[in-house]
Amino acid sequence: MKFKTSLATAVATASLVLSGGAAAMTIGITQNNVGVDSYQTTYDKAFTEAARANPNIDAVVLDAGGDVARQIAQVEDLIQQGVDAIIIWPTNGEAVVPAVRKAKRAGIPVIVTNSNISKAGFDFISAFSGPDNVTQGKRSAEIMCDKFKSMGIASTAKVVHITGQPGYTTATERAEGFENRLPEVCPQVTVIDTQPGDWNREKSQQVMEAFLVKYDNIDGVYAGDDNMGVGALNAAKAAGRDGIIFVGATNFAVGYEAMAAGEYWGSIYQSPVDDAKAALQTAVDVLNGKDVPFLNYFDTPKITQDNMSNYTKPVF
Amino acid sequence: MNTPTPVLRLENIVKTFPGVRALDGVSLSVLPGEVHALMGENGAGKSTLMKVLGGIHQPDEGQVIVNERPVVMNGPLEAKALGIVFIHQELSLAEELSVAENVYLGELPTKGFGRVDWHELYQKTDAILAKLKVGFDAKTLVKDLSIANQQMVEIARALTVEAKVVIFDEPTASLTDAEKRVLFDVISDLQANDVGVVYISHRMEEIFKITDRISVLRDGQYQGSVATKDTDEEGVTQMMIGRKLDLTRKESNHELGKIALEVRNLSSGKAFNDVSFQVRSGEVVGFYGLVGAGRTEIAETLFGLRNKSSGEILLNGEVIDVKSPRDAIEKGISLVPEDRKGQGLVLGMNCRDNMTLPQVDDITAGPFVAEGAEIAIFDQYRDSLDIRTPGWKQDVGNLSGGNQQKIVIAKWLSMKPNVLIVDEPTRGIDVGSKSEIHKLLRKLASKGLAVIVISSEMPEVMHVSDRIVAMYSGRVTRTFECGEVTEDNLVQAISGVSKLA
Amino acid sequence: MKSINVKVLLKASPIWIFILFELVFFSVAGSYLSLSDKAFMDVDNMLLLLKQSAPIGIIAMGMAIIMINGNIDLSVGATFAIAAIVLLETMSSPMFEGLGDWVIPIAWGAALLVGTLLGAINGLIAWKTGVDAFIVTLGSMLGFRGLVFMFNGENPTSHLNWTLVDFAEAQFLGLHTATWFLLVVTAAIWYLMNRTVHGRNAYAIGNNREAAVNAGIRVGPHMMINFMLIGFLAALSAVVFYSESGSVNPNDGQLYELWIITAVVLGGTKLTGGSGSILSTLGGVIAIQLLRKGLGHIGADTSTVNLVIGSILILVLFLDRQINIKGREELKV
Amino acid sequence: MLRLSKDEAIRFLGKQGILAAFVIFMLVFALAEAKFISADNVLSVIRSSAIIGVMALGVTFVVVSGNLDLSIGSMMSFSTIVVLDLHDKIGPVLAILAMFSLTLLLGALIGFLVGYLRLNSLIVTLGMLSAIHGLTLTYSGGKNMDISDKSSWFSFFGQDSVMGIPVPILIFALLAALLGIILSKTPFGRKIYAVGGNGTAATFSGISRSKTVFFCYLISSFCVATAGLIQASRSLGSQNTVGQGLELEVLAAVILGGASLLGGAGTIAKTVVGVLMLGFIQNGLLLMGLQFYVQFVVTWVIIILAVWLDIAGKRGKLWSPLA
Repeated sequence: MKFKTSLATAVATASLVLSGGAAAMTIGITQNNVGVDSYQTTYDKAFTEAARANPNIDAVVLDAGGDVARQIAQVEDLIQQGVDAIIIWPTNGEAVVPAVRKAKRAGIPVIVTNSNISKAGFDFISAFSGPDNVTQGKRSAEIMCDKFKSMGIASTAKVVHITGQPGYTTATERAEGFENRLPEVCPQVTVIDTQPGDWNREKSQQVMEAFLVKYDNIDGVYAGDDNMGVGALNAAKAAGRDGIIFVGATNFAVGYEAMAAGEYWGSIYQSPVDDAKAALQTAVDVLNGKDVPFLNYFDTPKITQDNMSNYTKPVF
Repeated sequence: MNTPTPVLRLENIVKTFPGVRALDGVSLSVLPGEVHALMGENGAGKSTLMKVLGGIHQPDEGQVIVNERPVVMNGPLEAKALGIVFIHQELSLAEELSVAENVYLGELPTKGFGRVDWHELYQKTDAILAKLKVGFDAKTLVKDLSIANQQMVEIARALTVEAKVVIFDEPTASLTDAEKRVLFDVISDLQANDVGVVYISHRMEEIFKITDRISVLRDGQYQGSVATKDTDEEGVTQMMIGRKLDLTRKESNHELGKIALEVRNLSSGKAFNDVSFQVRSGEVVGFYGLVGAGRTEIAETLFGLRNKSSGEILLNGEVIDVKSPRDAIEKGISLVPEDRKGQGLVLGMNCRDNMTLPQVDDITAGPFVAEGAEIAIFDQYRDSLDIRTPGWKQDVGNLSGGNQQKIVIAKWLSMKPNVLIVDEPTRGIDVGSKSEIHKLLRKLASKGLAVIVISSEMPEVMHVSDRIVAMYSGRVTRTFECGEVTEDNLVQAISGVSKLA
Repeated sequence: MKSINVKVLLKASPIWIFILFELVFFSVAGSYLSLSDKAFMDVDNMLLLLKQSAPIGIIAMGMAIIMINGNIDLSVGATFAIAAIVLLETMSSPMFEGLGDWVIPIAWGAALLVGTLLGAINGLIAWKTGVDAFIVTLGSMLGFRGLVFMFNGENPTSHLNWTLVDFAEAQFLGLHTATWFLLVVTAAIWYLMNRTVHGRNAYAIGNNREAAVNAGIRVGPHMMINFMLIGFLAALSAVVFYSESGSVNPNDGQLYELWIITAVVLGGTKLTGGSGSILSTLGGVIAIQLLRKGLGHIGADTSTVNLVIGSILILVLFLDRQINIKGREELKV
Repeated sequence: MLRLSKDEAIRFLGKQGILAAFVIFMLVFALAEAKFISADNVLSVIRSSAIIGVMALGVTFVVVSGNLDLSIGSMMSFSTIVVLDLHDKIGPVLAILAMFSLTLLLGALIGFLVGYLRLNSLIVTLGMLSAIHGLTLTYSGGKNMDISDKSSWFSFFGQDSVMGIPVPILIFALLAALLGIILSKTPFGRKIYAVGGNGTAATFSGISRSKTVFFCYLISSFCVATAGLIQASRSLGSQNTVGQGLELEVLAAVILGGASLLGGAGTIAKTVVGVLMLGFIQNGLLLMGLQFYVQFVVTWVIIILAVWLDIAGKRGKLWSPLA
């Protein structure tokens, strides 16, 4: 059971502290909403494991459950507990800025992970660690455009766009990258509708069902992540509409399988394990006084049916 | 002798509700210092008339005249401001609040910015409580009071203003004799201060004891007023129901059968203790006592609604264990409960479904309820009990009290019980229906049913019972055979005066 | 009520015993399980606890009145979000551009006004149509949320004003701004419910509505005032919270009603109305925040927090019933 | 000529208002957007209403018995996750059986707490909403659950059609017919109305209130399990939060159908109308190009109007007489 293991983890770490003397650094993390999808859960596990593997680190792992108020409270708690560094996965890139300022004023460096905070907060953070979501959006546009060209429909194709949760920086950035890049590479492809799918497969399936009723011709679907992409794919399959090109981002296991099955065209390979490790490493580097780029991206390559054999199936 | 000016006059009041003409030209006058009884069967329009007087309803036609000035009252507070005070029949208290807050409910004294003036509130309330000679003070929470004391709080409300008219609606329903005396003292005090008192009650003995005049309503129409001293029970009854009522008891002319139910040394918690009695088939046994004497609790224990703490129950000579109403029903025990609307009926359900509720598991065709068989049962009892309803589809909530009670009785008769327990069979029911129900109970006994009747009305128990078990404070004080009971020794038995017989 | 000492409080409401239990439990468990060098019952941590209780706590005071009055309000979370949007939109509005920081009181006023208005809409519907408050507010929970989305689609509304943030983060006599708001609201509502005619009438209505009507208490206006109050308090909570955070997602405040009702019920207020205490409601709010904080302190994860809070709610209900049971011979209905 | 007095009009609206509103809605949408009444669209609306609908059937039982169930959304997430997880481990048949058993166990727990221990159903199911969510997260470790074999016959319940009718619709229709008969024609159904209408009177008639309420929750959890099955089969994979918030949508449909939250009133047929009405409104607004949140506001107005007309019809007056 999860409670037991986390207790055990805590006990183990605590006894580590007692036996091996105080660890070099205590790092607190407040995550967005663990348990709402596999990416965040895998991230949570990977982070805990990575921290445990490093004897110099004690990690306080918290989860805001998607609630801004709770996340702000957690940052306050971490400041009050006197941790050495705070990693934050913002629930709302704007609303956490004052809390981050508070940490900065208390002399605690803050590292933002996965999804960036708004520019107003850049003065108060040490670094951002995560994927370059604008580039991801661009790459998705390129994947889709290339496919349309090879199919010979680049002059007529109609695309619908299912975005992530509104107000969420990742969602905004990916959408921005996609919408800007597509006209550059395929000027004649039109995006006929955009609706949010809230990173939620079920919601995305409903959105796609509505699109299918509304539009008789849909050639391509771009979804902000594979979870939503597969939701849209399910809707198309249920309605018996074949031949639609699905492109997503953050390649999930379901997306990978759908690609293997030839139903889903492409995505962006992004590992939550890399994401978590990168965040922790960035925090450690900051604490050790190393020079860290302010926007510390890890690479997220294109993956399509053509090159998928080069990548292992995602674990989430 | 010159007639004093009435403090309150009603002239040709008409009030209609969708489909009903509830009051049809009612006129009434109340003189200062008189106690004026208002009588009528249920549904005759008494409550509507009182609501018009209390400002809760506005009349469609006619006038309310206070001290010879026509008034329009929009709400209870305006009525109260005119000196018309209403003491409700059903307890109308906020239990979580203090006595003082209840006495001044709706008009707490203030000291600016809507703040309650507690000092004044408690002082005034204590003064009123002193008049009523009660044993609690203004700060007591109402939920900590006995039912009777709560009724006294209700009465205390009448004394908060310079009342011109006080309306009492069945005020004695839950009072002990001692408390009744205090109430009657209060009424004569009011009388002495030239306050007009309107007194509504079904209890004839009280009416004839304290009132000066009696006005009668029937079907929303005013039947006239008479001086109390010029009439008698029979006369009033005739005015109320428009015919003569046969109140004489016919001696039971049938043989009693074997002992159907026997109770030996039965106790249940603090409710009752060491109770023993027998009921034969063909016999009606009356249980008489004050509210809280433990009569209803015995019935509930027999019906499996309460656990016994000791003693045994024998049915047809065999010891039985009744754990739930289901058990009781299967063993042939039926209970017509005290509270018709709360315990007897599902008001939003139709007549047929209510009637067949306890046996709905048994009248089935395959997995379904056999509706044809249900309607047959309904028809049978509608005819035999003369239930007046447009049809089985009618929600019981729309029937009159008497007809509702008959549905409850029919519900239990249709179970073909061996023992029928009837708790307060005629509470809140008009005189006409009352005597019908009494006849019915006698008839059932004559057909061999063992009947237990629990009642707080002495004439009722004396009228229907073959034997009477008197109870006081959870114990049986005496069992009377038919011939030996008199009003005097019965009153003694239930007030704890006479020792165990 | 003149001498409020700890003993009286404990006797009056078991919620404070529960809080004490939580404190002891988390302190002991924390000393084994927590990574923090600081004790759980550190003064600063307790001050933070109060501050973090404020968003839910301020609304819970309104919910206590509503529930004592015999109603329920499921729409407060949505009202909270609308008020936040009004606050932030007003501050970004070009209309008030020249005012500098003087826009702050205008924005606050606008948000509070809108909150009160939304409450009034609920109250008016419940009063005039006679539809049960549960259904009225279930409907407006959806409807108000729809209005939230209409402002800015599904995008967040943001406006960061550092003057306001500094004010919200300030500490006066050691207590945070939000804490002051919570305490003042608690005191004011306590006074309202225990010392004024409106409060006493609200109790009477919740206790026995029929009796209140018969006594000439105008049930409708009282109900309406209470709904306006909870609307106002939901807006006040939003004003206090978003002054500090400066950005609202359209989904913010969702499920708040559930937490708030939980807090009020933990505080001993009966769902049937007529009884309940404002101080115990504060206790209920603190108990929940303490539970969350404590579970985080000892390293429990989201799933555990959910399980524990759900179970405790049911357990409290069960214990309350067991305590009030009279004996085996009670009537079985 | 048809002439109605004001009173009669109110009474008529009270009785048939929902149906009338439904008809008017359909007409308006049909005139505005021809696609709206196409067979494809109608089938698609009913199909996507099936999950809400199936749960609404169960909740109708609970509401008629005088209680509430706010835990169904959370419980449906649980069912969906469990059956998806077990599908790959023990095969579809056993997985479905195990999932139904576990969900019924949760229903039994709630039924025990509300029925036998007589705890307030609002608070109990509110607590269960949170607790079951925790349970689901613990079970899954927070991960999405997916069936690896996408060609499993398990997809039958959510994706296939029989004689041109999608299976979810068939399940919804069959369950509605079955539960409709149980509620209106059997002794058990009669007892539910009695218990919800006046629990004390039901007890005094020898009906076990505890048992009746217990079985209502059991039926509700059975419906939730069925909805979870359709959901899981439809997408062959799911997040832990798939049912979140559905409890309110379901409750809205049931109330719209005219069931009284006080208990004792409501029918399966009316609930079905309520469900379809919500589904068609949602669809109609989308077809007209309105955002999904407009539907929130419309639902708000419709719920209030529906319940208002219902009680106005009963009291014979449009406005509440409350001072």
